[in-house]
Parts: sequence; C-alpha cells; structure tokens
Amino acid sequence: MIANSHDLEHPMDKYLRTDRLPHVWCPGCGIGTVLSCYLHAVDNLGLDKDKLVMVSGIGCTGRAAGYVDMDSFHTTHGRAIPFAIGLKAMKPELNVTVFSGDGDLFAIGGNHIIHAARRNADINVICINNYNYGMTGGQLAPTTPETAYTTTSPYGNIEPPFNLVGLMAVSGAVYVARWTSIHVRRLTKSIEEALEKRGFCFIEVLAPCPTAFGRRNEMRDPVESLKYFKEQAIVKNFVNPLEATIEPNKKFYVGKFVDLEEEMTFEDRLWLMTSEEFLKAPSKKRKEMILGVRRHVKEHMEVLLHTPEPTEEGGKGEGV
Amino acid sequence: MVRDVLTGTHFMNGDVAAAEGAIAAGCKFYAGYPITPSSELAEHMAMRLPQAGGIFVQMEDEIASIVAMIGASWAGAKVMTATSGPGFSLMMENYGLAIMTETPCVIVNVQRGGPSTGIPTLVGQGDVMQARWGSHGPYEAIAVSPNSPQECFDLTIRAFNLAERFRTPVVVLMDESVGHMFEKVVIPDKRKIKIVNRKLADKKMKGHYLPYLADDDLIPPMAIAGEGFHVHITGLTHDERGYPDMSAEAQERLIRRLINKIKVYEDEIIDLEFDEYKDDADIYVISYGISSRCSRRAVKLARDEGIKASLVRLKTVWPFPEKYIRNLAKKAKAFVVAEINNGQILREVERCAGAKPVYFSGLMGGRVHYPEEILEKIEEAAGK
Amino acid sequence: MSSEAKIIKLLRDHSLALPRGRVYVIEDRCKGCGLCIEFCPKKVLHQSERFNAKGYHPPELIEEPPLKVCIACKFCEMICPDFAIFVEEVSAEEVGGMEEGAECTNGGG
Amino acid sequence: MRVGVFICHCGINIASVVDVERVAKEIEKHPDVVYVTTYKYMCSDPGQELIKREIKEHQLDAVVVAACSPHMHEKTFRDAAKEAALNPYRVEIANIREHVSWVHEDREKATKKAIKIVRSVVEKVIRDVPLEPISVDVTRRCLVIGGGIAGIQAALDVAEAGYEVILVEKGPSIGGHMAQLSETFPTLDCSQCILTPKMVAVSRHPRIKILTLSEVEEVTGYVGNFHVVIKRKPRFVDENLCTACGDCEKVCPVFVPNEFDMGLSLRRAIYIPFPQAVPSSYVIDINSCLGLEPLICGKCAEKCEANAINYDDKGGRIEVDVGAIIVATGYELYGKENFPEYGYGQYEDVVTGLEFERLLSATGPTGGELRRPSDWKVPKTVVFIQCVGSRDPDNHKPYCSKICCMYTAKHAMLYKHRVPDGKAYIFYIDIRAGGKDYEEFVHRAMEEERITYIRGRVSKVFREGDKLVVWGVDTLAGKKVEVHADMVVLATAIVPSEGTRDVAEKLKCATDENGFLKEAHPKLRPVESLNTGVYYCGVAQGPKDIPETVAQASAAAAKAIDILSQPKLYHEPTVAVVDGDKCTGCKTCVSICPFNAIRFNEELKRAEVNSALCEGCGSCAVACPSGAITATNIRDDQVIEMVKSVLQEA
Amino acid sequence: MVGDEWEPKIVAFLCNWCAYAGADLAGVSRLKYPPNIVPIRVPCSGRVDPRFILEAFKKGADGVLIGGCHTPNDCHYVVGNFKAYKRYILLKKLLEQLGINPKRLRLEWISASEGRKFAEVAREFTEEIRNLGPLRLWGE
Repeated sequence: MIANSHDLEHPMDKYLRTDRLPHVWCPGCGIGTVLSCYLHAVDNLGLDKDKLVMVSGIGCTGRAAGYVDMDSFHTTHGRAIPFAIGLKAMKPELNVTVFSGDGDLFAIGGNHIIHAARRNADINVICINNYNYGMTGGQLAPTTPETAYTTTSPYGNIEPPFNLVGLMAVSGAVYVARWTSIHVRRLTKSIEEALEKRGFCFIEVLAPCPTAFGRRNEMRDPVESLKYFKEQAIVKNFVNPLEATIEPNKKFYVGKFVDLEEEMTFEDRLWLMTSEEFLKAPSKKRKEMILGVRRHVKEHMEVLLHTPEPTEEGGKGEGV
Repeated sequence: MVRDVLTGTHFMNGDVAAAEGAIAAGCKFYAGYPITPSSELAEHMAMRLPQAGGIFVQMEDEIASIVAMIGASWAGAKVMTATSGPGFSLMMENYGLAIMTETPCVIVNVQRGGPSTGIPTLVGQGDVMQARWGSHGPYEAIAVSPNSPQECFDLTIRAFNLAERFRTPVVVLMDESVGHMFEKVVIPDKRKIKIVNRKLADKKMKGHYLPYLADDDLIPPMAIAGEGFHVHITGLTHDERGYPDMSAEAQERLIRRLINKIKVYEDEIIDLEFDEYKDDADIYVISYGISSRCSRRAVKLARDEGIKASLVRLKTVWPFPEKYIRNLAKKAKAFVVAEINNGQILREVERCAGAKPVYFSGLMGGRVHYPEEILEKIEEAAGK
Repeated sequence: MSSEAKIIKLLRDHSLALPRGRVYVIEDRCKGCGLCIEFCPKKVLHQSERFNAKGYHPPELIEEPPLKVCIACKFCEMICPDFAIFVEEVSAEEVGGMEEGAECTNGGG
Repeated sequence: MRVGVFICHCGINIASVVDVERVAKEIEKHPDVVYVTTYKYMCSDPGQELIKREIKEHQLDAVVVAACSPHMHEKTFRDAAKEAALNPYRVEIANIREHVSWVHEDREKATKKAIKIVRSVVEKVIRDVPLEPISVDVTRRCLVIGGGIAGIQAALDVAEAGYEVILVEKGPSIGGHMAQLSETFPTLDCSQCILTPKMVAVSRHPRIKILTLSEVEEVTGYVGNFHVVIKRKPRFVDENLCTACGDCEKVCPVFVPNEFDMGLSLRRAIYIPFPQAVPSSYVIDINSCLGLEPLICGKCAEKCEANAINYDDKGGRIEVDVGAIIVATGYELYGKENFPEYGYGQYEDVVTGLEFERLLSATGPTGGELRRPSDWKVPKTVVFIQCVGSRDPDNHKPYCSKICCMYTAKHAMLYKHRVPDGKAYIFYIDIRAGGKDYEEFVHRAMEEERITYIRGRVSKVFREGDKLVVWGVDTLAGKKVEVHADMVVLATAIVPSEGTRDVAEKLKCATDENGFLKEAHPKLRPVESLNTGVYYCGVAQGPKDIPETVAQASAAAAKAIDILSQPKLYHEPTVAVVDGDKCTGCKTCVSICPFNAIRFNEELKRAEVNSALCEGCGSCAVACPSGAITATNIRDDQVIEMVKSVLQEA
Repeated sequence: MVGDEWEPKIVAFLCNWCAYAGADLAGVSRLKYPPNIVPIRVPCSGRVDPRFILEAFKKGADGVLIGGCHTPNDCHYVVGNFKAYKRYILLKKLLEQLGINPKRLRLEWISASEGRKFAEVAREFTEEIRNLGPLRLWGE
C-alpha cells in the first residue's frame, strides 16, 4: 500500500513549517533524520509546542530551526548556546533545545558550550557531528578524524579531533549521550530523556555528510555510511566518556555516558538569587541555598571516572 | 522586593548611575563580561539586579554577553550589556544580529584609549564610528552620549526607551571619565520616569502573525518566545514570515525598512544641547561626552576674549544631527570639533559644514582636553 | 522444509498473522537517498521507476504475504531525513482483509 | 630409617601372578627396610590392624603397602597409620595389582616388575617428610549448574539444609525437559503438575538465587573455596519488573518456531518460554528480533506498562565463591538428521518422542488433542520405533538410552487414551523395564491397551499418499512387516547436552567416550567426580529416568552438604615450598603457576607460595632455574632415586 | 638380563589424574601388555623434569614414556600438559644431540577412561623400543 498525494499529512507535519519543505539538506544527509527523531521525541512526550524553543547556529544543521513550527532562532555562527542561555534565563518555563553542528558548537562556539555545561544551564544540546563543515564546502572541523581529507586538509588531517562526549562530561553536563543517525529509536529515546531532564544535556549524533565529507573519505553513499555506523558502533551505556574516542575505521562507543541525578540548574540559582528569602538570608544560609542539592564537583568527577561496569550483584563472598 | 527606582539624591559615578538608570528603565536582564572601565557597572548590576527581580549573568566573553542579551530580549525582557572598546569590538557581529532581527537591547560602551588593549584605565572617545559602522552591511544606528553621572542615569533610560520603541540596539557611548566621575545624581520619583515598552504582537493574531510584517510606523510588533506565535528568527535576510529569502529584492525591502524606521524618526531621536550663546554665535564648538565639559569651559574663555563661540553638545551621537549642523552652517563662520580621537565626529561635521571651515581639537586618549587647547582652536577659527 | 516455509505453514495452521502497516510516500518530498529501502527489516520497499518533481525515484511497496509484508515498525518513517514516508498501523480486523487481497492497492501516485 | 613393607595378596588377585613371598624377600634386602610381611587382604580390618600393630612393634617410621592402586586405598592405609601414631604422609602405596598382576601373565616377569615398583616406592618413602594437612575455611554456598529436575532437586535439598544455592541455568527458564513432558510413566501423572510446585519452591526459596540465561565461564579454586565466574546473557526484560502480562508479545511482528514445542508451534521474538516458566518473565530472542543495534521496531517496549524491557541489557559477569558444585547439565536428543531412512525432517509426521510429548501435552500446540503436524488430522495408526540410535555401536550410540522403552509404552498408551479406535505399533529390540512398577506398566500396554509390540527393526519409512509406510521385520515371526501409518514416532537416543562437555572442561572433570560425565567410581562413588567438591546428577552422568535423577540429585546434594557443613576442610599438604635463600627473584614461577598460588614478595624480593591455593602440581619446581622450589614429598631427589631403583635389576 | 634375551627397560612417568588412572583402568579391565614398562606416579606431566628423563637414560632405560592428560582442557592442573609438551619437544632435540634416538622418548595423552589406549601404547612402545634395540650410551 503506497499512496502519494499532496493531501497526505506526515505525522510530524504538525511540528513542521511544511511550506518550507523539501528542506535544503542533500539526499541522505543525517540532519533530517535527527530532526525527525527530535520531533518524534517531542511527539512521544506530548510536549506543548508553544513551550518548545529551538535555537540553532550557522551551518547545515543550523538550518534546522527554520523548519520547525515552534519558536525557533537561527542565530549567528557559534552563538546558539549563549542565545539559548539568555532566553532560558528569562523564561525558565521554556524547553530550549540547541540544535547545531559540530563546527558551530565546538570550534567557533567551543567556549560557550563548555561554560554552559559548567553552569548546568537547563538547555538540551543536540550536536550533529558530520565530521566537517558541510555548508561551506567540506572544510576541516574540530571533529574531523585524523588523516581524513577535507577541502582544507587536502593532504589528510593532521589535527586530532575533539572527543565531544568526553569534553562535555568533564565540563559538567548532567546528561551526555552519543548516537548515530542509524540509531533512530535509541536517539529518540535519548532526546526524550534530555527533554525531560533538567540541567545541561548533551547528545552528539554522528551523521553522514555524503556530499562534502563522505565523497572525499570513501563514504559517498549515505547507505554505506549508515552501514559503517551500524558496524562500528558499540552500544554500551556508562562507558567512561573520556575513553569514548572516535577514530577512523575503528569501533566506537555509542550510548549514554553520563546521567546524573537532578540537581539545581543554572536558572534555578539565577531565580533563587532574586528571591527575598535569599537576599535577606545571612551569608551562611545563602551558601547553603546556593549549593542546594547540587553535588560537589569532585564527586561528579569521581562518578565520571569510575563508572562501574554494568554487572549484577552477588559479588565475591556476598550473600545472594 | 527592594525598590527598583532609588528615588532621591545620590553621590555616585557614571557607571553606577547608568546601572541605576537601566534598573529604573525596567531592565530585567544583564549579561556582561568584566572590562575596565565598565566593570563597576557590571558589579553594580550584579548587586542590584537580583534585588530588582532581574537576572545578572556574567558570561564567558562579550560575544556570549551580547548574544545572551539578545536571547533574553526575545524572552520579553528589557536587556542590557556593558563593555569597553575591545569588548565592543567583539560584540560587533551580533550587534548586527540585533539590528537584523530587530531586537531591542542596550549596549553601554564605556570608552577607553585604543586601539587594541590600549590604555584600559584612561579615557578615549575612539569608538564613535564603531558604534555607527562596527558591524558589516548597511544599517542605521542609535547612540546616546552622556557627559555626567546624572546623564548616565537619564540617557540610559532614554536608550531603553529608544530600543524598545524602535526594536533596535541602542548604544550608550560613555567614556572612562564620565564612567568613573562621582557627582550628584538625582533620581526622580518612579512615576515621573517616562518608560516606553516594545510593541507586542496581538495574541489574536496567533496563527496568522507575521513576525516581520511592519505596521505603518515601519516597526513590526514583536512576538515573545513561548507565547504560541512560533516565530522563526534568523540573521539571514528574511521575508515578512521570517523565512530566509536570498533575493536582492528581499534585501532591499528589509534593509531599507530597517534604515527608514530610524531615519523617519530622526527628529524624535536626536537630542542636541545648546548653550545660551546659541543664537548669538558664529563659531560653534561641537562636542560630546567628557569633551563637551572641557568645551564648555573653552567657550566661556572664548567669550571672555570676545569670541562669539557657542557649544553644541551631541546627547545623541547617532543618528548624526545632519540637518541641524547644516542649518548652523548657514550662519556659522566656522566649526570647532573637540573629541578624544583622531577625528570621527569631525568627519560628520565636515560633511555637513559645507564650505565653512572645521577646526579640530583632537587627542589620542589617555587624558581629557585642557580647555585652553580647545580655546586655541576657537581662536584659530575666529582668526585670532 | 525451509524454516520460512515452516513458519508460513504454522502461521496458516494456527491462523496467526503478522501485524501490518500501511505505507504512505509523499513522493515530492523524497530525495531518493534509499535509506528506507536499505534498512527496511522486511525488505518490502523498492526504488520505483517513477520520477518525482525533483527528478528522484521515490520508493514503492512490494509485499509478498504472509511473511514479506510491512509490519509497521516505522523505521522508515523515523530514518527518512525528508519526512517523505510514514506508516499507519493496520488494525487486527483489517489484517485479515489484507491477507485476502494480497495484491492490494500498490502505487496510488 | 625404619621402613615396614606390607605386601597384599589381594586374595589371589595379586598372589596368583606375583610371587609375593619373593617380593618380600627381595625387599627385605633394602638397608632401610626393617620389617616385611605379606597378608591375604591388607585392606581388611585384620590387615589394617596388622599394619598398626607392626608400626608400634617395630617402631616403624615409614610404611609401604604394596597392593592395589593408590586411588583405591591410599586413604585407608594412611588413616590406619595415623591411628598408630605414624604420620600418614609417610605411608606410600606400591601398585602391584592394576599395574602388575592384572595386566601381566608371566609370573617371573610380573614378580620382577613388582619388586622394582615396591623398591622404588621404598626409595620414595624413606625421603618423605611428615606433613600435616593444611586447613582451609569453607564457603558455605553451593553452585548448581543446570536447572532441570536434577538441578532443581539438588538446589532445594542443599537450600533446605541451610546453605545458599546459586542455580545457574543456560536457558531462559528452569524446568528442563521435564517441563516439556505430558505425563510421566509409570503413574501417568502430569509432568508439569508435579514439577511446577518444585519450580515455584525454588523461585521462592530465600536461599536460592536463580540465574537464568547464564553459563559458568570459569572455575578456579578448590573444594570449599571455588571461585566461579558466571556469564549472564542479556534477557532484555527485567525479570523483577515483568508481570508476564503478554502485552509485548501481542505486538511483536516476528514469528519463529517455538523450541519448547519442538518447533510445532510459533512464538514471537519476545516470548515467555512456557506459561509456568520460572522466572515468570518474558525474554527477547535477540537472534530473531528485528534488531537492537540499531533498534528497528521497539514496539514491545512501547507496550510494556511495567517498563520492564531494557534494550540496553548487556548481560554481565557475576563472580561468586562457592564451597561445592553440583553439575546437572542434562541431555539432548541425538540428532534427527542421523536417520534419513526414517524420513525425519522429510516427512512432518515422523516425529521424535519429545515432539510427541508436546503433541500430547495440554499446553502443547494442539492443546492436548493428538493431531499430526502435517494436516492436524487425528492419526488413526501410529508406529513407534524404539532404540533409534541407541544400542547401535556400529552406526550410532553403543549404549541403551534407558528411558525409551518406558516412554514409548507411555506414548502408545496415551495415544490409545486420546484415540481409542487408533492402532499403535511398537517396534522394539527388547523391552527393558527394570524399575518399580515398570514391567507392570509395559504389561498393561501390551495386554490391556492392546498395543501391538513387534520385536524387530524398521528398515525404512517412506510416504505413499498421505500415509507413511513403515517397512520392518518381525524377528519373532521371521517375516517382513509393512504398516501404513499416519504418524511415526522415533525414540531417539539421548546424548549429553552440549553444555555438559563445556562444563566438564571448565571444571576439569572427565567424561566418558560417549560424553557423559565420568564419576569417581562407577559403583561406590556414582555422584562424585574425581575433583573433590564437584558432584554429578541427572542424565549428564548417564541416561536415567526421573525418579533415578531425583534420587541422584538428592545424593549429590547430600555430598555437597557434607562439604558445606564441615567446620574446616583439609587441603593436601603436598605443596610447593620456596627456599628463600636460593630464590633469585626471577619470577618465573609466578607466571607459570596456573592457580596464582605464587606471589612475589617485593620487600624480600623472593617468591612465596600460598599453600592454600597450591594444588601441588610441581610445575614450578621444574621451571625454577635456581632449584629454589621443591615439591613436597615428590622432590627431585625422590623421583631420581625412584628412577634409579626401577632401572636396577630385580 | 636373563641370558641373551634382552628385554627393553622402559620408565613411565604417569600423571596421577589421567595416565596413571588410565593404567589403573587397563588393570581393572584386565588388558594385557608387556611388563617392560615400570610406572612412576607423578602429580602431573608438568612435574616431569627433563633431568628425570636424562637420569633414566643414564641409568639404563631404553625408553621413557610420559603420560599426561589430553590437551587442551583435561589437565587437572589446567596447563601442566602443555608445559610437559613444550619440554618434551625441546628434550627430543637435545636427545638427538646426545646421540639418543628421540623415538626413545614418547609423550602420550591418556585419559582416565582410556585403559585400552594405555595398554595399546604400552604394547606399541615396548615393541618400538625392542626394534630400536638396547640404548648404548657409553659406546659399548
């Protein structure tokens, strides 16, 4: 049963500016898939789209904000995060998602994202990592694997890439995950978790860029790229994110790396400061109020560095 | 809540006065990054804004500061940031974003000596052109320039009102000397402070609302995030729906309107201060900020010498009061421009002076004029 | 008996049926990337000969009941970067009917 | 040194071939031997008394008993010596029965060989040092491998005695093959009805922890202190959260043949093995699921209200210490592909006994109505063939599978109950009904139920129309038989399960030529392995029926309880010893020891042996380049003297 | 030696768990084999020091048999059989250099259930050594 009609309404159309479709992305580009996952997540959770905000930077991924039928901001290159911070700070009731690319978020915007994670700003960041700058024609990105060819590394990339999940984890994100654009259901689930979670949530999604990156690196065919992801990705939760590097033609981890308990978000603290109770409190009490339920940073690091293997109880000598 | 308007008479410096002005104007969000000589403003905001129910965020840099401020503005808040030359330079790209997206916001620039790191703790007025042309592309800018702590208070409120009225960023061009100068500041009763709020989208328009469809006044009503308008805002050239439109026609239509919405209201915006010699003068000294205070003394000294000088002070630097200067040029013998740079407003005056000579008293920064230095130029202009 | 034939026989013997889905393609949104075709677990999608407005070949459905049918997993719907394909679950009552009309309406476009 | 040598006649077992008196005379010449005697049965009470008496009388400080294998009576004689206040480790056995008298016929040569053996053992014993057993604590927990009726019974018995039990089952549910059976012989009571309460008892027992989908990966340690690594395969459903409501199953789009019903019905990719499964939880069959990585469908999780489905389940490794291990890994059916002549796999209506059980079972694909798989018609003629693969040393298995006579009689009988007008034929070689009420049961089948027993083999089964033609021979009548049947049931041989071999390897247990676990002694130690602390029960040890299995399980449990209840266990003191002065600290021994018993003391810069972990293999003594390690009571000088002495003329 | 009738002298190092038990089973099963083989019980084939074997040849053995558990997994001590095997291979080379026919040393994996195999090995090895003749170590 196949039907085709202009009257057909895709289930996600209710979240899309359908008058702008088809979108600008190339055939097989992973960004569309990830956007689809985001919208499915929104739909699954039944969120009020009036309260959803998408903020994007510049680049292929940055165009995503233009297609969603919600408040959406297509900002300057690298600056989606501070925009989101300002917006969220003033309207904490909004569910703000930054949807942007690896170059936007981690090269030009690198400073902002680490600070947003450090502050535990209650925003969700979906970073589509396609290993290069697609929109400008396939230049070197901070995520380009070593030795990969791009238009600005014609002899092979000499720079080691960022491990985005490791960087975000040590920066203080309370939720860090990585998926690829073939892991649509798990990615959707992960986005659902991030949308529901308070605090800084970061999801890296590896996606094929068949046009700009793939064709220079033997992954021209999006189908092949996704098969590559399927083959190389090891799905495992709570791997130490610092060890979850991505190297060419090697297996890499996908999954949830960090999922810390709820703590006070940046916005909680900002608004706490405006309360009369806080302002009038003696300094000792104020300290307590600021610390709230947020765990000590050191403890955070310990949780991070000693992520236990997912094993069962019943260890040595213990009762069963 | 602690009062947001500290009605009464105070002794405070310009930075603090500007902060109080912002709070009095209804500023509820400040994002900034410390930089001399604007830091006192940030410090004061950090203390006062929470008391006034607002949010103070110290961002990781000036870029983040201006962008966060733009974001907060889209959440419906009156917003401000403050910086000095180097930080102002960093803000320029997103100054453009604010103009393009028609985001009301206030940027305070407490000027210091430059270029580059320059002389952080000493005065300069070298950012005037940057406030006008700092971002790329064609656009109109609004900048006010106080010359006393009292004016820092007053003009900051005005800057907010202009920003909200015209949905555009407004620069408060202070300088180090004004910022660090302590003087009496009288804060009036709250009810006596005139406050302008941005024109908001009509909730009834939900579903049909076009974020960039301007009313007859050339200014589109603004929709706030989270109100159900589902606006799409982009720094790309866009049509009335906010959708990117990469055609020359769209660019012409949009940018023309962005310019016109200020041009048309120039008279309303421009604020010049004349002294008592205005009508009986042939040499007009044109100055702003701290230089205008030196110029006033120079004019006094010139008058003592019998020179018919008069001071024209630019309380709004941008838009430039082209029409007024051209009018003055009709009767003036000469102009003298005093500013702490190598001639920025000078060029604007020259442009409007017609055949009348323009004498320039410039300093590279680090100190303010001695009135005698300006007097020398007035004397030169008077042919003495 | 091959295991597939055995399953088909047992399905018939025990009157069981696979859950079914109805596939819709918004052909003009399709960019022909082939992800839906490649990753369909039941391999019921094929590239059609048709061109859409942009010159791409949208997918079409070729089912061979009772095993090779759309089972409404919706993976194509989720992975399609272009919001061009979606699936509606078919109710249990309808499944029987679909079984009968195995040739069902193919390619409405 | 005062050595006494006691030479046993073993009735005539030794004495008929070996001239024991001559051996005694020769041995007496040894300078350290002060007393030699021979006796008819040294292992008998008077024999032992003799040894005890002479130890005291002659103040012997070492004893050699020349008799049978040390595996038989080393302990007996050492215990006797101990009673006479002689250190048991100064008693050695010279094996002149298994290694001499039973394998040689030439009296002269056998006697000479016996002399050499006894003399060499004397050389050893005079160099033996007195030893005290090493005491070790006991971990009071038992591992039971296999969750069939054998494992269930053993687990319950051990747990009831007050010890913790870890029951490891490879499959998703305990119950084993017994859960698949319809009724049991000879009482014809319903298998599940008697099994289910036991399964529930196991699942509810506070001291039993069930680990399904788990396999033993590694076992180290020794009796009382085994360290076990168990690998848990992912279930993908949290058994504690799953309410077994079945909502997930309804939406699963994948059908595969149901192994519990022997492929006669279908199940989904998410399924519960059978309604009474323990744990009562669904499981995802990852091999038939549309895919988890990436997750293709995910419908089951969407439907699961209890949120029990976890696609991220990676299984895990569980490490436990246990004091005793019971192996109950069960059986499989001998491959059906081995019988093309009977058309198995070719004709759907040729089924195995286990498939027939499912067709009879109320929980089976037909709900207990007997119907044949091809067209689900009621078969009017059924032929049962016994000994399919069993008792056929030339082509298949040499052994008798033991249960087939009985279950075939049961099958035929149950068939007649379901289809009273049907005809049942049984081809048999002979009937083995050696159990309580078994013979009576078979009689009932023959006499009362009017089942036709035909003594003879079936040569071929082939199809003609919708009938299966069975060609056989009636050897009693001496003529060919042809039966046109609707269905043929093969009583295929039972073979040890795949897991049995695997577990045997991991536990270092021997298996026999057919792959069944080899017990320590076929008569006297039928549930023990040669590895102390490891016990066997069920069909893994050899074909047996349910009562026998249950009895053996209880026996194995009793043996395990015996270990677990000891206040201390004693470890052989024949371990490696490091001479610290000679040790050069090269660490060769550390890497060579398979038991991690050697540790390098960084402070003293020398190797140290943990005698509780040392098993006494002596590998380190061979490897030590500086000769610093000696193997207690099997030192180099001892072996070399033995070598010398066996090469001396007798 | 009785008269001219030379009989091979063979020392067998049998591991306690497999080969020795296999020899026991040969006895229990009354399987006959020549009496030339004299067993020495060792805990493990890995305990057999090459020195023991050299000593045996030195003291007049014509052949030496090592009996251990089957590889890879039968060894009671996990990997003792592998150790024996490695030493065996090396020792064979050494024997050759010493002028001893390496066939005089034999390593066999015999499990506790292989009584029959033990008897066969005993027969075969005795026969082989008999064919090789007495070991003349000192150039007799």
